[in-house]
Amino acid sequence: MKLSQTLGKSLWAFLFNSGSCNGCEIESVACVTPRYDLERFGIKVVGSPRHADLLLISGPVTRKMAPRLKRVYEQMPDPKIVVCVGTCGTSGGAFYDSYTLVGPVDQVVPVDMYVPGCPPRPEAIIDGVVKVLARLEAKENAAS
Amino acid sequence: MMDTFVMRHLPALLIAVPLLAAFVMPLVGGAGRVARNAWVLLGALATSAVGLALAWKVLATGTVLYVFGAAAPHVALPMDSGGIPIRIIFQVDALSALMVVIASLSSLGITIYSLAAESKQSGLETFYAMLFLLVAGVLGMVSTGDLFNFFVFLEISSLAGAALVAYRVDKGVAVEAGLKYALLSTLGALAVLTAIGILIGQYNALNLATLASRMQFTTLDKLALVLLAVPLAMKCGAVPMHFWTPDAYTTAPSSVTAFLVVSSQASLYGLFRILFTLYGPLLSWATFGWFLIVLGVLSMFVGVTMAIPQKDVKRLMAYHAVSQTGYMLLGVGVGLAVLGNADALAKYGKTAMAGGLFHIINHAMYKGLLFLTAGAVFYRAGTRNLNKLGGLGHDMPWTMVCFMIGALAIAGVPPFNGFASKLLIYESVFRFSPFLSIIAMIVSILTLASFVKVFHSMFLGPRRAEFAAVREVPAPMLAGMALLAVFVVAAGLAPQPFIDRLIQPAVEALVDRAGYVAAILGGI
Amino acid sequence: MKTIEVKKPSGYATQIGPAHPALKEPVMFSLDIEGERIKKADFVPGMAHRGVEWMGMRRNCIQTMYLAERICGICGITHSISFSRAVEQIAQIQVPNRAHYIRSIVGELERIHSHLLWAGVAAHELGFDSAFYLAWRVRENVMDLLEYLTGNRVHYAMIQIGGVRRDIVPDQFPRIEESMKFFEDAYAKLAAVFLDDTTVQMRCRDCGVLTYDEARELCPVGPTARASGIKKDVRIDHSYAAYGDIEIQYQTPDLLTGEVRGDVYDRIITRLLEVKQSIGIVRQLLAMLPDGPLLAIPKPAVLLAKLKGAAGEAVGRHEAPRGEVMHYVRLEAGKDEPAAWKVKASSYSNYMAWIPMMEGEQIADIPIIAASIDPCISCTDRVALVRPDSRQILTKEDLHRLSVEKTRRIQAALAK
Amino acid sequence: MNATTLLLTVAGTVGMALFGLLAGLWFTGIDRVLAARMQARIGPPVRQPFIDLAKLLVKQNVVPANAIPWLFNGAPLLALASAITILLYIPMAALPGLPVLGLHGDLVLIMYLLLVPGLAMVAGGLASGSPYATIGAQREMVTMIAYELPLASTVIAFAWKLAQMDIANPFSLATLAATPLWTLVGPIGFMGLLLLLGTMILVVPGELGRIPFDAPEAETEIAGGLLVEYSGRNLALFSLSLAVKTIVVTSLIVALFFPWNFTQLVPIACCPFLAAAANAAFFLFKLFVVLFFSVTLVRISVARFRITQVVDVYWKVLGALSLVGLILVMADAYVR
Amino acid sequence: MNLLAPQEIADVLQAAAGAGFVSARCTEWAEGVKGRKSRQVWVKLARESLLPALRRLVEIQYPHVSVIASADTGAQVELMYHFYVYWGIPHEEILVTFTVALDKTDLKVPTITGIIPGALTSEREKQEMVGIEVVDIPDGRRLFLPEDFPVGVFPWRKDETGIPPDMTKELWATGRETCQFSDNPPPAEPKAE
Amino acid sequence: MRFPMVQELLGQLFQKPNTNPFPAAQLPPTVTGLLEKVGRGEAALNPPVPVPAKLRGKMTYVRETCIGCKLCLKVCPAHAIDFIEGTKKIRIFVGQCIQCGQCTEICPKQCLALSDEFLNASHDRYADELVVD
Ligand code: SF4
Ligand code: SF4
Ligand code: SF4
Ligand code: SF4
Ligand code: SF4
Ligand code: SF4
Ligand code: SF4
Ligand code: SF4
Repeated sequence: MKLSQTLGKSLWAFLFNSGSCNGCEIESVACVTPRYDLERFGIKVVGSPRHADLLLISGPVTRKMAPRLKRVYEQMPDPKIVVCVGTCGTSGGAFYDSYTLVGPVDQVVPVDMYVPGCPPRPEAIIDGVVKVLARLEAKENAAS
Repeated sequence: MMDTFVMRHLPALLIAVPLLAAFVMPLVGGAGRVARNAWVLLGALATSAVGLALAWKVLATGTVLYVFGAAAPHVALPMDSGGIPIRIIFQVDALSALMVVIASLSSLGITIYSLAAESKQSGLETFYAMLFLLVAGVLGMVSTGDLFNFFVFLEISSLAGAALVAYRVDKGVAVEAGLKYALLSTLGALAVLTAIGILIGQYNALNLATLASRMQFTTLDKLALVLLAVPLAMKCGAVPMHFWTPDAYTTAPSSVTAFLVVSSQASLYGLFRILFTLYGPLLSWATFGWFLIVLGVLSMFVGVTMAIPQKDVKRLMAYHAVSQTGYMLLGVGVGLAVLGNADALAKYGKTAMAGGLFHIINHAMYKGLLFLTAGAVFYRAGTRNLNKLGGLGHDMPWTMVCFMIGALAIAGVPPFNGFASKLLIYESVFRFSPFLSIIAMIVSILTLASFVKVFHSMFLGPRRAEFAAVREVPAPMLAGMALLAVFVVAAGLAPQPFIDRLIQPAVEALVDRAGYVAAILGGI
Repeated sequence: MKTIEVKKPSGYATQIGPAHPALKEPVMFSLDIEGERIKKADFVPGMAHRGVEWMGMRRNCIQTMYLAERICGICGITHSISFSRAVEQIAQIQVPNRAHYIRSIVGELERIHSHLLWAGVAAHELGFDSAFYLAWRVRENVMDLLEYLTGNRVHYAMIQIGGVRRDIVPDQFPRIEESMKFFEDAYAKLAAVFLDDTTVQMRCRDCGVLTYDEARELCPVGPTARASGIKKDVRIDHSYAAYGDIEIQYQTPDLLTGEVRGDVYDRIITRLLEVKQSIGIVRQLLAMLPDGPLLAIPKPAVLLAKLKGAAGEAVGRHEAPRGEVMHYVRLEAGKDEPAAWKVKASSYSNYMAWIPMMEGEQIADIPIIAASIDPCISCTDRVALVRPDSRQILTKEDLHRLSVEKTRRIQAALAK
Repeated sequence: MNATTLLLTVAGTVGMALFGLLAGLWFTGIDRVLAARMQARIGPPVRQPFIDLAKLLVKQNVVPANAIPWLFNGAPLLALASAITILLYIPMAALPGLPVLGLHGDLVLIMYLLLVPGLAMVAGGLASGSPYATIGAQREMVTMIAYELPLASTVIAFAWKLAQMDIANPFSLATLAATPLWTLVGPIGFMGLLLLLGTMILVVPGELGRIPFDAPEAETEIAGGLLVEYSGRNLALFSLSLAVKTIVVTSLIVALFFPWNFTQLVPIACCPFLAAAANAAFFLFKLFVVLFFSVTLVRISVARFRITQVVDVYWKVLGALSLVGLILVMADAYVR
Repeated sequence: MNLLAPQEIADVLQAAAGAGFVSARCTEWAEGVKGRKSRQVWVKLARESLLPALRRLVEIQYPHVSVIASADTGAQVELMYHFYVYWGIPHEEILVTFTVALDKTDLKVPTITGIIPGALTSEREKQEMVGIEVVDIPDGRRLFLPEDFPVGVFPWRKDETGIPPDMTKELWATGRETCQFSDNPPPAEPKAE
Repeated sequence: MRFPMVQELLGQLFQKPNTNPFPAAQLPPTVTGLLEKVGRGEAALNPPVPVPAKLRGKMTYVRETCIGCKLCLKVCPAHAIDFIEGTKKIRIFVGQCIQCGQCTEICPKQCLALSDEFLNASHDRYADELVVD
């Protein structure tokens, strides 16, 4: 079966705060609340990286969190998708230079989709996830 | 024919073979390790073969009588006796047969196990001599039809047991535990001896059947009953007289501990014999039934609650042994309580007793197995402290499997034998009182929890640096454990044949007091 | 500097943190556990340490203000109010009164959203997801309102040094009043769910107690302090912005129950009461909103020039939803960037209160106690690594290899 | 056992396994949709559990370094196999050939078999070597102990009543299914049965590890607890076993308390095929009702208990209630 | 409670500080329509007077300790202890700041946690951020900085012990330089009219 | 014992969900399929929750009027604006901009503004649509 039909329709998400201001973290959480309800797409938030397919990362990656972010990424079983939520994870944003940041996120783990915005609205995050799925499908179609 | 000769003299051989094995032991010991091991193995095999053959004979043909030194050993009342059985008589009925089977099977497994487990120790000749003596004592206790002989065999098993408890003399604790065990046994034996004195004084007989037939239930008899029942209850480890078990079970080498369990059960057998056969209808069924039930419930609960916090595996298992004894007391106790009510007896009393008796054999097997696995862990890891153990499952998978089988069995999880006997108990005693079943179920689940904890602390978790050198135990130890494990699984998957062939006859034998008496006295 | 002594908790120690599925601030706890009980608790913050003050001391005041806004993503206005108030005092910039009122109105809306957010998180920590959803459903309304007023749901960018950047015009009043009405109705529902529910009471009553004396000595702030009976509230004690013009009361749990126990339940009460209080404040301020300009110095370029000339030190404070936030700023003449900047966020003062709250409680209570001061905990160190030395075990399994390949494919595909 | 019955048994087993898996997943889907609706959300499609399963099967199956691989991998299999085994014993609608092992359906046996999937999870969790899983495993054991008392009391109360009526095989599920207890008791016993029903409704979430008794898995405390290290196929097997166990436990409640068949209530005189279909549909409906009230509604309307509170609730509250239920049932027999 | 005016507070603190008293000033700031004032007392002290002055302050009211701020002024590190008294009394709260200047050659200051335990967080932070030593601090571990952070680097110092340039990471630059943009087309030619 | 939630939940069972079904109520069989359909006008996506008029979204820039004064660079708190020496114009990186709008206020020629476009996710943070110049 195609990945887009299995993985894509049952993405279990792990939220990771790599030192964000929480704005993005909270907007990500808002995505599961009734107004946005990610579960209607089969997406649910899980408590263990081992169960996760989708890693939602926010924040510019502090020194202390970088190894942990790496570890969480490694603990996730393949195949997995990474979405970077927020400007500061994408490029640093307001925290564009510092002695204690090692970001942006793609300097630590590979990123499949960036959702800029400080913070992005929950719908922009949903849009990001759907765009990942669309890309996945497009590539599968191209391959077959 | 040889066959028939052997078959005829099985009861004598039952004692003679282990005794011979024991007494020749020091001689063979000088001939080297291989010879010694061969002799031990031979002795164990022969003893078990005799035991099983005898049991088979009993179950096939009925109670076997054997009068030592008589021309016709199966005739209890020789012409010259004047109607009193005067010689040493073995009376092996179905109940005794059950106990013989238990002792045979576990002694075999344990001996094989000990060949490897004890190989590093010194003074092995004495060890094995004592072990065979212990076996002989237990076999004697359950086969004799004579109260004084019972005392003698009890003494033999106690002293051999005490010696074995103290076997690892390098440890002060061991000696202390051995002394404690010996002292308590001796006190118990003294009480038993006093009781025998009382009885002989009154009835001028020592034969159980004879005594039973003459019993008047005088005040002195009542005193004798107490003097018999209390030490036996103590030796089987029932609460509140269980205090010796943890020490003795913990300090003895594991193979010995496994057999001490059987020896305790021989005392339990004695207790049942005294209550059912010797005193029988003279007692108030309900009162003594409740006596056993209360002992049982207490043992179950106290045993398990004392077990849970223990840090030493064997000590923990010892408390569980106390707890499991409770099930046997409960089952048989309910049977005893309704002995006078034929309807209730038929409806559930016998089932309860069957459960209790079945639990005896099951317990001997899984608890023996558990003690052996604990020994195996100690053999490799050098500690029994649960806080220090961990991660052994990576390197001792078979020991772990054996432990799991034993643990699931003791916790009464299907499809292992512990469940089979507990099921009989649950589904019968509730009609006597529903709360008994509920308590029994709760104790089971507590046992389960306790063993899950042990399982986790011994075998699971990351490999530990200090146990880097740990490997699986040698083959003989595994073989010994496997023997018991096979029984545990078999009796769990297909309990019915065991119940029909082994347990039911034993139950019938236990309630059939008249039959026991008649076998000797010919229906007087 | 003193050498770093690492005080490792003895015994069965475990770590919880710092990446949490549910929410919020990455912080790590080291705990001494006995069975399910916590013997000793300690915490390691700094997972989110981004060096904000250091960055701020290299940027001009306007930039720093937006940076301050991003110290925290829950109260987008708190840090910018505090920072600009400090700067205004140094440069002697008189903020127009209309701007003061608008600052306070947004501050109170933020409090409503933050407390609702907290209520949801607390419910989630308790495994009570329906209450979490309910609270956040209500919260969406205030988020909409904030977005309507400011243009963003979180970082409002409302504050400018010397005033505010956007007006609240009478056209917008009905929409605000509509929301206030909605919150009033929702308040009854939320109060029932959070205060009457038996299971919530079982979990929160007498759990995570912080006594009055402990609270006085450890100097926590905001609802954490007030739930222990400490009457500290910058809005009342200190009179700034529009708060000096209205009469408000310290919200302590005894207003509802007649007693102060200082437990988690009291912290729920306190926050719920404050939601109600904020609704009232917004209405009052809206009614009293004075006319006038929004900014003392409308042109940002002029403002930058003026600040370059200012010198001195001052403290700016604000009562954030979690309690007092304080910024200490020192400016030197001729420099764009602050010479010294110290941010004291509310959680900073509340951390220490965790220790007395947690000790003696159960593992199960960690999340709710941690959440009760209203930051959160997290955990990553929970899962072991794939056996590094035994690749063959994994590669033996075709599934694994296949799935790795799949990941590669996806990654290659997504990387274009 | 001759060849035909053997064949039938095998076919029945396969059939029941399929039924258990499909119905279990389907009911899980319904549960999720209903929960979402009650929380004012749209929620996932009903078939979401099937997709989740397919997803898990394509995922990597990670074996952590500290785990004992065979135990870690074996536990999920054992959990599923044991859950299916129980299913074979449980009477469902009055369909020919059901239950597959009907003659051996013994209440106590089932009660203990029900431990096995949980034990497998405990073993797997412990075998994974993670501290969170260890806490979870300990909590799971405690939970098992906790609901044992109400469960045991209920089982014994039923058997006691049947035995008291001199009905043979009081522990047999076939007997129970044929003898609705409600009709055998007077008003006092009826009260007792109601109490027992109430306790059993709350034992179900404990058996299934659902809120408020989900301390062993508590996502926000110990991050999934027992299952924290599981992924891929193994996690799929566990979720399947949970799905089957859902059917098992709810069917058990149905068999104990609502054994009536549709044809018993509404005598329809038509072809047996239709009657069987009606019975089957009615059975599914009964399952759904039990599931809704004991799982869906309970799990979303309360907060999670601490593990000590789980014990308190099961022992002190529900245990006491069930004992009172038992005593009422007994008293009923003597009053009459 | 008999409330002291800011100047009175400055006076009693001066008396308590004795020889260690350096200077004191009072400021006010008004906001809102009613123009209610918030009041501050700024007291400069020598290190030795910190504890005596604080003890005297506790007698006025057990203060709320907000934070200890710091500034690197070149030769000295200044610590600003921000306390509040008269909290709990509407509009009466007064900020009392103790400023203690430490020479960089001797960056030692006594702990105040013996008097106000809640100051611990702030003292720990000052140790790692500006490199002072808090004498007798009950828990001297790092707070915010990672374990592997170099010893002897103090982020808030502006001298050679501050953050060295090579420790600074420019997040914004990641990939920006190497990325190919279709550059801005040149400004359109002004159309000749 | 009180469980106020039960009533709330049962009541909600018979009411419309609170969810805004953006972009579709549930995932279609294939996302690309749906998008194609939308492209052909056969299907429509559900809109997001309406945004207010003055939402601070993606930057817009009127290059022609810009005089290259660099004031916007001076205030930008996110280092989101590059100055291109060759053309004396600027380039804004949407993946870096935090939508504060400060640049729009300081720009003397009002050539900067914030649009209400906010669905900006991309797999490449320097994708064409994320660079405004
Ligand atoms: S992008 Fe903005 S809102 Fe999101 S975490 Fe970073 S600073 Fe906070
Ligand atoms: S506020 Fe504190 S924690 Fe945050 S960046 Fe600044 S120093 Fe670090
Ligand atoms: S305390 Fe919470 S809200 Fe505040 S910055 Fe930290 S994470 Fe954000
Ligand atoms: S409450 Fe505190 S931590 Fe949260 S945003 Fe406001 S100031 Fe920051
Ligand atoms: S302590 Fe406060 S300011 Fe610092 S990161 Fe946490 S919430 Fe933000
Ligand atoms: S312990 Fe709490 S913070 Fe940590 S992972 Fe679990 S729920 Fe999250
Ligand atoms: S909106 Fe703010 S962050 Fe974005 S370019 Fe303008 S000034 Fe920079
Ligand atoms: S401020 Fe305006 S005119 Fe000046 S460079 Fe920026 S965009 Fe161009």
